[in-house]
Amino acid sequence: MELLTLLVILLLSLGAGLAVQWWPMRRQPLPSYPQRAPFLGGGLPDTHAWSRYHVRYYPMTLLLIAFEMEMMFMYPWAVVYVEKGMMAVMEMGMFLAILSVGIVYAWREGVFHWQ
Amino acid sequence: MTLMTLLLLAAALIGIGLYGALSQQSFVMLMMGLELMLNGVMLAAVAFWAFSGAGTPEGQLLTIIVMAVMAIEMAMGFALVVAVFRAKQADMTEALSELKH
Amino acid sequence: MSHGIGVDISFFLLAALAVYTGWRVFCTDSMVRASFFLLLSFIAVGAIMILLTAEYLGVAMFFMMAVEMMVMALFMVMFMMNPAGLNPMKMVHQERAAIVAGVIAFTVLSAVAVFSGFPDAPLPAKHAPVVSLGLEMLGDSMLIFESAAIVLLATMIGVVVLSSHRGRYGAADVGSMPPGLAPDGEPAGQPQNEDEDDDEGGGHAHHH
Amino acid sequence: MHGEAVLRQLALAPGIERVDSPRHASVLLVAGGIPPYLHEELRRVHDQLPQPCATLWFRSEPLLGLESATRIDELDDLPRALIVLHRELMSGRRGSSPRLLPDQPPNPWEGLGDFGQGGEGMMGGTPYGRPMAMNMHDDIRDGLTLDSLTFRLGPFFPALPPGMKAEITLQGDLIQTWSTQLVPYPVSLDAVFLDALQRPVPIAELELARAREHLHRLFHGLRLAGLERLGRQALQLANTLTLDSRVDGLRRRLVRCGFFRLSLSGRGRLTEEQARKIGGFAARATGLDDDLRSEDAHYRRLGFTPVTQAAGDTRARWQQTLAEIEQSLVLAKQAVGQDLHTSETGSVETPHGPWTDRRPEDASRLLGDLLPGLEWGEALATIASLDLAAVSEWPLEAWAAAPRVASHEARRA
Amino acid sequence: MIWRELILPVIVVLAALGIGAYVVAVLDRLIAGTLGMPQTGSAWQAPLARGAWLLTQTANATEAPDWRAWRLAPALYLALAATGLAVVPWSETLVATDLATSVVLWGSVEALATVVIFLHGWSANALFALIGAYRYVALGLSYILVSMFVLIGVALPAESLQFTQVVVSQAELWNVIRQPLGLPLLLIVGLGMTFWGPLNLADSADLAGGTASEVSGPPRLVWDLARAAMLVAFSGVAASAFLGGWLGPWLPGPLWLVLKMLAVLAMLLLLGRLLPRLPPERCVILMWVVLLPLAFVDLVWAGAAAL
Repeated sequence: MELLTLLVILLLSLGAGLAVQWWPMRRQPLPSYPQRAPFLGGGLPDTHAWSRYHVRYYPMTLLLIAFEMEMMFMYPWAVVYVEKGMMAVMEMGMFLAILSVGIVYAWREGVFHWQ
Repeated sequence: MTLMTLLLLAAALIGIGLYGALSQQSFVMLMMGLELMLNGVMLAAVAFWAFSGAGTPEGQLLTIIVMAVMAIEMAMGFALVVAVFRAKQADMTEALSELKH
Repeated sequence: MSHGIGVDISFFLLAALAVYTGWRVFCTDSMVRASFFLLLSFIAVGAIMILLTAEYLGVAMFFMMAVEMMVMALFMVMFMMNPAGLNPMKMVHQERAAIVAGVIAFTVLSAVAVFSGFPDAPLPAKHAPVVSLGLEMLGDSMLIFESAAIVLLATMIGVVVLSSHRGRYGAADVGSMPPGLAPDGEPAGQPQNEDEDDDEGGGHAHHH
Repeated sequence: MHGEAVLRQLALAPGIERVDSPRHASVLLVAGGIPPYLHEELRRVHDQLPQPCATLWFRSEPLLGLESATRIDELDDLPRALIVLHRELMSGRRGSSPRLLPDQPPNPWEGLGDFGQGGEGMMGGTPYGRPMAMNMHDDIRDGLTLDSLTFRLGPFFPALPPGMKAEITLQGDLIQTWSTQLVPYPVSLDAVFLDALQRPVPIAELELARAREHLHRLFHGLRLAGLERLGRQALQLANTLTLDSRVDGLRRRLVRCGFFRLSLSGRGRLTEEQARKIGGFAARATGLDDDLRSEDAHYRRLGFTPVTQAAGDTRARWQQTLAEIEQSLVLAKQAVGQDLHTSETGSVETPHGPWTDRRPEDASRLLGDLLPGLEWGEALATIASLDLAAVSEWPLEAWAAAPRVASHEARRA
Repeated sequence: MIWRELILPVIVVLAALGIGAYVVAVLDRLIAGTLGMPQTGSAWQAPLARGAWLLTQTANATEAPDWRAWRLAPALYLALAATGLAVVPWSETLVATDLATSVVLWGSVEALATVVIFLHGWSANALFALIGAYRYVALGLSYILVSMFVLIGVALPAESLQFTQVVVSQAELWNVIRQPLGLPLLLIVGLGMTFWGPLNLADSADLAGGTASEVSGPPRLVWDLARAAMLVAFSGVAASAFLGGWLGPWLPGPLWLVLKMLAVLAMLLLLGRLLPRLPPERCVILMWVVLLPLAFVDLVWAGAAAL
């Protein structure tokens, strides 16, 4: 039932979002080409903006993929934490300590700076 | 929704993933194929857990480990792509074999 | 495991979505669309997991895959020519063989699914998957859990070494020599022409 | 300056919102005459407003094809006129402004390729009327050579000084090359600075005018940094500046909200040579203590020594600006007590640099050396912290010859 | 049964989303007025007039956008906001989606929001929208870790990943006191999720509006609406996680939640007006080097308090 409720909410809000756009726009013609040119304060671009975009923070994203895995382990851990007490503290402490080494290393290597 | 239909779905995902992994020229697309295969594997693992594992937690743990493998594969894969691109300005699988020369 | 007709209908819709989007990944021109189709496939599979009462895994699949596919999209755009598919293209090799392999894999696996008898041991009526997972992790599978940390740490360091151009000692590929990608191959991450790195101010010199 | 004065007037007017993109606007306001060589760009911006839209021409001749547009000449009527225009557009009493440019793709492309796309192969041709981005420049920071994007920005881009146009190449969000194609419009100074060249003027008046100029610049910088409220406070302070005004409150708020520590970076550092070329407060923020005021005997009697900063980056320039405002207020207060006038004529330290035998010149060509390697936001923050435009030979009040700016205003109830 | 479990929660969530978005707009104007920005007319009418204007304005297009993604992105962002609000419990029984892992579900809403915002900027095929999208991803991928640590912190005393349990666990003492670092960190995440004020990297002024720079008319209305709705959803989550959700004397539970949500909203909108925008590089470093260790500390604190 909860999932059904979620589904209904999801579909209704998505539908509303699309309908508010579609209803007033259904008879609008496509704007003219000059209007469709990207806004550059009166200037024009040479090329399409879609390109092999140089993502300046790419090492950070790779680090995140590896570090984020730890979340998968942490959520179940949080549920049994109080029940297990000190043992949970020790194990997760060790786990996080090992991973923090990676973050500190990455920070010292300047990974979070724009490359 | 039975174990059989779930496994058929998993098989379909693995099949498509295998096609992608074998046919794509680009590294990154190749990895997408691998991911899709692992997607099928995870689904199969959860299906077994639900229908013939009697709810033992190992089934879930297996899925988590597949997910971890996926994350590691992606991270290392992309790091390699960056390294190769820096050397060869290309991301084709063929570029790897050229590195020998 | 008993469930209503609603679950069955949702399962078939989600299964269709998972396969369709999985297939679209390899036949769309836009790399961003391809990544997000794959994300949709993952989300559909995650939703099926929730239907299977693996609530944690299903929901976790959403957030893990959202992040991973976001990064995937970034790298797809970075390294693919014509990333948005403005000019249609098809970049495949050995396609026929790949199709055959895919079909064979599907057939063999489905045959296994259809013809082998798996033990029928459904979930107990009252169970708490998240709690049991947590207890398992802190109990019997503790070693797996901790070794995952080590492996992830190794990944993090590997990723930084391989991908980062400049570390605190200057260019990462000047000070360290990553292993070759092929046996006897030249080290990965080594720029072809050395003058590219001249403006780095000789990172090597600071190495102590 | 003309357009800037309009912007400042509107910033304080209620019910008017200045937007950053014509897509968000309903009314395009053109303030001041636009020279013919910029008409094409103005038409482009005009056509980028989504319909229904209208134009308002303030002391300016409407473009060909827009004869029915509203034109006004009184600064005080401006907010009212904008609001009325927006209301008429919304209620449908006023039709939309017509499109000025022909409806053609930038390049012909229909159906050249096999699939109806713009060209041959993966990267060729002009799909949808534009070529694909190509790998043009080696990367300047790390070794990955990916595509670069070249475009021309301005002269009506809200975050650049008005009138400035540049050809820019970006790789990722890093600036690879920057070449200034059109320099910004010269700025007009308060008449007291021009008087000071002819005859002694009261130091108090001169210093208040200087503080006002700096506060106006601060307004633009703060708006760009997302501190609209503090920008407005700076502007209000400038409008009501008296001998007893204090900037402590403003400075405290700026420090507390983290403007210096969080928002600004230590980038955009000028070399000594560049600083000398720009002159004025930017040079003093780089550690040079050039200031014509120290050669004036009466300033010396007030104990004047130039304030300087060492760093020479964006942060130092804003700190210098604040310090100079404070110093000006102190000098003004002391001077009025002793009723001092300037002792030197023929040269004056304007807020934009020293004016001896020549006016402070345009320095926007320096950006080509200064900006490459900076991230986009850092580059714009650097430009906002500098003061690149030349000084006009006409004072602020001479409207007729004043420069101009176009800006788009959307009015919301 | 159907009424109590399906129709009522759906109505409550959607109404809260719609009214909440309107209240965000009004509140933002009131706060701006209090801070001395010029205002005319009634703050209550202005958002409606603006909405009407956006509905009459024509929608812009670019030369070759990814049409479907471009129109879908605002609607998806709205749907994510609705999903986020669906996990918020209004009282012990009135909650739309009371999954055993609703805290994780909120985490995935955060992660998916990054995807949707990126898609919005990418699909326009325009320079500034593209830069805005990429900038936002840098932020979105950085704040997610902080947010998850903080939310795991509130799950510790509750021994559950369910928001109802999280609220119940605060019966004696609210988490905002028990884990003092948590709420400030979560508020920063909230600013990031809705790219509001200091963390407005996606739609910033130096990019002429960033991902929204090429958008006008109805799509822009939906985008703004979704942003406000996301603020509402976030405030609901923050109020449940740290301010004791529906708990409180005298008044009925849902009313308490509304009051607490208003408090969180006012706090966020005020922060948005008072702080300068951060450069993207600074943002990433701040998140990883300052806020992530702080989130660690928060977790340790929460753990110590829970034992």
